[in-house]
Amino acid sequence: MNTPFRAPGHGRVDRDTALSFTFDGTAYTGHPGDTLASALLANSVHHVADGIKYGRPRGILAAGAEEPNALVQIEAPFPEPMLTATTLELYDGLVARGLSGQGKLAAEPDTARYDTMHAHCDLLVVGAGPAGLAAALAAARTGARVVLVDELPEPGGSLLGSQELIDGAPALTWVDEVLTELADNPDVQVLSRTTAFGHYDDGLVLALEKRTDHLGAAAPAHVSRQRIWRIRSRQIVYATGAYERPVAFDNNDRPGIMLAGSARTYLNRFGVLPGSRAVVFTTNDSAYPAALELADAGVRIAAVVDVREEVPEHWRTACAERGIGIRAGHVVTGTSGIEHVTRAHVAPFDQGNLGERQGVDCDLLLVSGGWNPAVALFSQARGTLRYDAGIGAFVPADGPGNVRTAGAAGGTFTLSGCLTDGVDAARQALSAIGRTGPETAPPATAPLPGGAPTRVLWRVPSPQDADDSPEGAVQFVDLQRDATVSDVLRATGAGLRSVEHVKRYTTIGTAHDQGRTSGVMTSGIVAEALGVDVADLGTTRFRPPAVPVSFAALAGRNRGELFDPVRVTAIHPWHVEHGALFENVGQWKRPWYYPRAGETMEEAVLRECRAARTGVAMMDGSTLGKINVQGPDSGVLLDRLYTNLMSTLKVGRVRYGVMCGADGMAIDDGTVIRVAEQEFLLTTTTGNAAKVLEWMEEWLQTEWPDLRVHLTSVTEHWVTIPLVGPRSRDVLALVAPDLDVDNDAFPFMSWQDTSVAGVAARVCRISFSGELAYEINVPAWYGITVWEALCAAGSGFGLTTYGTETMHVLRAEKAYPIIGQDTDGTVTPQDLGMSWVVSKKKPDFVGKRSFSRAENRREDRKQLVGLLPADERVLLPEGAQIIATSDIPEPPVPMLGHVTSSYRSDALRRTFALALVRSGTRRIGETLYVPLDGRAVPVTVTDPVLFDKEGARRDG
Amino acid sequence: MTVETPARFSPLAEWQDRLAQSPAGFQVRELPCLTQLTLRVQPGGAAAKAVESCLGVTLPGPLRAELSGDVEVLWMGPDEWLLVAPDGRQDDLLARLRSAIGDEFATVTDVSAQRTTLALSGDLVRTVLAQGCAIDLDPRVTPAGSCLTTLLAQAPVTLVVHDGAASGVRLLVRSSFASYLAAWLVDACTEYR
Amino acid sequence: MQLITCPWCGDREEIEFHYGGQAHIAYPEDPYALDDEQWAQYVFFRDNPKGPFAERWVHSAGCRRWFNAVRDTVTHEVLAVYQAGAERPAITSTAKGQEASR
Amino acid sequence: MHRDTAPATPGADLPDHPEFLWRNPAPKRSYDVVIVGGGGHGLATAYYLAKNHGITNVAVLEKGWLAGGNMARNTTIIRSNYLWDESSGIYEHSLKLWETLEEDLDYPILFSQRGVLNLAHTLQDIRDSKRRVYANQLNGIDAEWLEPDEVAKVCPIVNISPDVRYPVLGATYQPRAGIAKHDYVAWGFARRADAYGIDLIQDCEVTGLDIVDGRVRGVQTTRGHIAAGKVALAAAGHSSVLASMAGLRLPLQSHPLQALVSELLEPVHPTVVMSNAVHVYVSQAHKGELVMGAGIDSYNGYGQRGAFHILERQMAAALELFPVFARAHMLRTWAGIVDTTPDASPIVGLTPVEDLYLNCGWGTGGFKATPGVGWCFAHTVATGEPHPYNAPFTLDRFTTGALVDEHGAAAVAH
Repeated sequence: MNTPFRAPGHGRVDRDTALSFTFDGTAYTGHPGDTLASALLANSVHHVADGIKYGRPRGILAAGAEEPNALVQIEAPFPEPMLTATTLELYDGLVARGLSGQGKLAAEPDTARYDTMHAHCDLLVVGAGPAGLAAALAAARTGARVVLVDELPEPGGSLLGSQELIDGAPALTWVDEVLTELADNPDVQVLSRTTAFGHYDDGLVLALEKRTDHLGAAAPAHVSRQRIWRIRSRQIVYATGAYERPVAFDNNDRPGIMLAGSARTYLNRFGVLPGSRAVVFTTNDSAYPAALELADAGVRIAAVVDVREEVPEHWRTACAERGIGIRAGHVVTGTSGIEHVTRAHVAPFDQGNLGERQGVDCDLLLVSGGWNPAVALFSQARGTLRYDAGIGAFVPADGPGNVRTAGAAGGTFTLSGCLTDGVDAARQALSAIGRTGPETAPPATAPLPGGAPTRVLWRVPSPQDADDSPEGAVQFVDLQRDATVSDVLRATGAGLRSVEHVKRYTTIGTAHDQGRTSGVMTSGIVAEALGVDVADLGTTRFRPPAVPVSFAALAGRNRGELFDPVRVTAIHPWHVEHGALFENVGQWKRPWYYPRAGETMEEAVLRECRAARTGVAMMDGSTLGKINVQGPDSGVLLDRLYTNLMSTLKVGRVRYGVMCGADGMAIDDGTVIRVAEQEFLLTTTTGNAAKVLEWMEEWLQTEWPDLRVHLTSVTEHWVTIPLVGPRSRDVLALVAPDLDVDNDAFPFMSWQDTSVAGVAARVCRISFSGELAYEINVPAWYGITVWEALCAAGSGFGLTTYGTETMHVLRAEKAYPIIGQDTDGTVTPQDLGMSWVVSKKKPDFVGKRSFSRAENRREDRKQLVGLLPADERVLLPEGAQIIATSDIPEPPVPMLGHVTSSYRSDALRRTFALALVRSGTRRIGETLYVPLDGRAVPVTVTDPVLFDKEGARRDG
Repeated sequence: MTVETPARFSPLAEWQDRLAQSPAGFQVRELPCLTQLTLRVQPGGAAAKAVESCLGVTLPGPLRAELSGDVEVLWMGPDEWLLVAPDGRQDDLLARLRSAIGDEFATVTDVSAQRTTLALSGDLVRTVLAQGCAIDLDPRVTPAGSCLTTLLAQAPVTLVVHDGAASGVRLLVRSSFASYLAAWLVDACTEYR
Repeated sequence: MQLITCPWCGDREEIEFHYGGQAHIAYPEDPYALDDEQWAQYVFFRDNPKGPFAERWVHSAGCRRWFNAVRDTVTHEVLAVYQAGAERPAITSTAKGQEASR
Repeated sequence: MHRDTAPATPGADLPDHPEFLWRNPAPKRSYDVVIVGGGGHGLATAYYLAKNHGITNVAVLEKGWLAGGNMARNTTIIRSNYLWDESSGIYEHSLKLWETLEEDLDYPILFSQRGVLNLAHTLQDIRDSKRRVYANQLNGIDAEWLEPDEVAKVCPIVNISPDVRYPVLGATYQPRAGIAKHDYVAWGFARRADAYGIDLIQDCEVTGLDIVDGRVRGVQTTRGHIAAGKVALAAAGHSSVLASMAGLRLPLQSHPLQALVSELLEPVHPTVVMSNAVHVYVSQAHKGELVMGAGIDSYNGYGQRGAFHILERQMAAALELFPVFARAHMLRTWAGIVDTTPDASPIVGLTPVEDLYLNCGWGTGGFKATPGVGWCFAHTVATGEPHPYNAPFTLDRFTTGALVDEHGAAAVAH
């Protein structure tokens, strides 16, 4: 395959292998090593997209991440929105199209893998150009642990796109030598196709490695497509290079207009000629090598237009040798051609005044307005920038002690300077962490001929008469946002003085390229318009990410079942096997109910409830938090944290307790058993286990460190099985032959150690249902065994397993509140009707003082009551609001409270609810109303305890 | 009623087969039902000395584990250690320790079923763990005998380095998180199959 | 992600810790000697400085110990860590950008 | 300039700003009212002081550039479906003002009533959500409960599969809720305030408050001393720092809150989706970028920077809800400083210092309140008495215990 725009003898692409791809519906071929952009240019495709606002044809301006025009949508092998053609490695089968603004997401799920890797090092070097390689090598030779990341498929950076010599040989020979040495060093890791995008606190740098993107459809499915590297480095050297910036002139957006350095890259890295007849417009020396190398490769250089009057002699000579005319003191004022540039308009430029214009035919207009150091990461690291008026760019000023720049990123633009800078930066970085080693000398480069300073030029004035521009003269600043010089001037005219405001007014710098080619230019134009110094105006702030990063890469492997840990109890496999449906409670999966074939949820729950109230039922209560409290002062601690007295609890007994926050609001509840004189075991609600332990530790460690108490979580050591119902005693007796289950021998709110199904167990007589009930605790690994033994023992009694829904119904019938369901952080124990749990004897406990605040003393606080709908079939929705009147007035309607829990009760043969109601206790007996679908449903306020008020059932 | 020895099921009993299929360079197996006791004692005091003499080891300092005896001692906090011993030793150890402690203020709690243990070995161990562990596992930084309570992905773990190349690592994980961790490890190995 | 230095476990990633707000807020010796406004100060009001701030942290995913840190709320730099109950060390200015000796 | 062709990408463009926005006056030596903080709240307060109360001898002092703080950093969600009467009162007042704000300001603020979904993922979420819906309806606020299939009708790309880690069990929906373009809103207020003769003074940091005999007399600034009859603080995350200049200690903590945008995408997301349980909220802005936020960073921070793990978590959550986002790209991230109170409700009103007024503690809810609080705060400053809508939000409530606890009620507070 031969194309006229491939330069023989140039480039690093593999011309022996052809890759087929499709762009905008047309099939082309390219080669391994190409980007989509280089392959398009090689096929003479220049119009790749249309401008977002004006729809004007756009081409390829750059060769890297700074590209503002050539945005593409990948259609196959898998759709991906908005990538720059200049960074998209070509692969066989790629189907892409040019984008003018909005990308498109795939409708089908992305099945690729993404992952994350942590790395640690003494020195992280970002960028494997000359400065970065020199830094990495120097550091590696001291024995330091080094990570070198680079965004390109192969190291070398700018050297890949130039024809420079190091140690008298092509620079890439030196690159190969360095890489060989680094590869042999086990403490060095070189990551190509890896772009550092975020600098976070304490030396954390995030980098995105594109591992299989370049393989297209051939990417192996089991290898992660992209990987986020979290690199924690003691020292960091940003050798991130510089971006060339254009100059604004009329119609500076035509396809065929390209940054000069990028053209050089296309020639040297890809062997691609971006045109056949070129005009080179520059403000500095860097465009000359581009002109000369392109000329040597066969491009006709129609003119070099240099805004400077003084052009260094050696450039004049070299151009003359190739017949290239230099127009010093001239500028390009505009272009012709719509689909492609056909002519550059050149005029003398003296003291800001344009002379007579002359057209120069060309199909390629190369522009260099100077170079902006790539300081985004340095700036993210809170490095400060200063404006260097000599080069017209912001350069690093002060950095934090662990961050440095090297090479062009620091404003050093010569090869020898970059190499020396890299070595120096590494030495300084290592010395900052007290590491020394053999000195590495930078390699030799050819002596530099004298250069001339850059002439800082942001824009060329628009000629008065723009008749030859049929569509009018437009000077673009941000090509991707289609924002123009006149937009900027309109912004300053509107009164805007801050670059941040101008950016927002014009949208400059907000697009995909983050304003790499437009940011500094905007500052320059605004400064000119306002007559202030660019240095005083500053530039906009750099924020992560430095390059766009896919959502999926950031999510990594935290997807699907790994999105959030699923916590399960030891009996979980049994529940799954027996058809339980599960409820998420925090990270736990809890059985919700166990439907039988053909059963609705309502039927299943009524059946489970009936079993618990009339026979025997059991559930898996293992998720309850369990905290072992040991030490001589355990009782003192618990007295301070629970609202009631715990220190008086007798060994062998159990007590219910409530904890409040300092604000007096109930935060958790559970049972406390006294295991021994100096040992308690308390339970917390499932969702609050970790929080309660941490909270108790906070008080213990920070407030009362003198208390001799140790707290240990034993939540998962124990499996907890509530065995509930009038026949529970019979079942327990079968599996616990050593236990005297008689009510007197084993009374309510006591516990005993015994053997259950052959397993050492602790059995508590507590009840969350009002029924006779036992809570059987065994070490978790016996959980299924004991559970199944209970199933077997209970089979003759119709033992039924039940889930959280039935638990809720049973407890609600008895008005046992669920913290977090019947409370919302604004409810005190008194509001719950549990004044009995608030000790009057204790001088203080956490929360007590808040009970005497004005709001707490109000008579009309919301209190927990029962609600019975007048129609006993009506199930009130939980969350429904309660009002006083049977007609619903116009909003705002005064609300008295809300339904916190609502169920259909098998025991009551009707529906019922719990509610928090203003002055609820006083309203018992009243009829209130619940507005539902525009209708006020009458309900009777009742005592919250609706079943077995006398507590007759708890002893069986 | 005669009772056979009741059956026990470790948290990863159902994962054995999947864990056994790990790639070359990464072996993982559960060490189920180890004896584990939480010891809380002020270091250097009389109770600590009594415990040390009872166990025949010195309680290790921060981030260290004492792995030489048949009771391994893992540092968990400034006054907290996890004693790890072979299956079935809890009653005996509890009794011995409590008797050694006597009336001093120190506590021992049986937490044997609170966590299960995974034994990892092979050349890929560090690489696989580096996908989810933010701590530098380079043997120069985290040598054998290191004991780190930290996060592995989203699971709280105690990571004990058993040999110098960090290729022999124990992970102690709360029982309820064990299946998450197993799923995470199996998934992390996908690339190396 | 910040590194927080646990006095016992050393530098760990921020996700291993829980934040406890301002340090050195003692539970009032006699809450009943305070009027409601003074009690509200204890319950709800905390300093919120821009700059060094003595804070409480707990190494939740590690050794479970509460400790104090002086951290700069602008730079996020941890300037000192010390055990609960210890005096706040004198921090006069932030050693901005220095690789701290931790 | 004329266009060569029609815009290449419909919708990817924004309306132009006016030719003139504001003067850049030097500060005068004295004003009737000095508003500290040139964000949305400060600018709206200035506007309503002039419009509703005829008070125009006013300066708005901004330490940086106008609306460059949280106003430039939020995710622009507007809704009023808060639980408690007090909150829904002021937010609904605000939403009503939003509905006519474009005409009122004569500025294309791109207010788009595309609806907001608050997803429920647990049974308790459902209870809390329905509680809020029922309360909203009785307060005259449009609110509905949607079952999962109805959620998918409103936003087809939400994954309502029951087989995910935290399935969508339903959602509350407020159709009148939506988004607006934040800069346009702020600039709209600023332009009208300026037109009333109010001085908007940038790069003017307040360094001290003059308080004589318990009364505020003026402010010290980096641009000199400015006398003031009244001083109104509207400084969001920096409120504690300013209040301390008056010797006031506030129940505020300033936290980083991060947000991010993607590249511009063809329309896929027609509404606003918020999920408290998996910590993410998402809308697609006018130009096509996905705008996303998450929970606040846990610690105090003034650095306008947050931690990376928050973003990672947010992305994982987003992909659980919206699998189609997998290959969208995070383009820019940023952080604001939100001032949070113990009950997640604001503090708006008088202070113990005479003629010093306070508006702070909006946490993550400040943007949506902009016109409403501007209206009420202007009333408070002008009359010396709180407006009925901000009367419940006193500093005193922390003493009495009469909190307006919005996070206890599990409302998504963004």
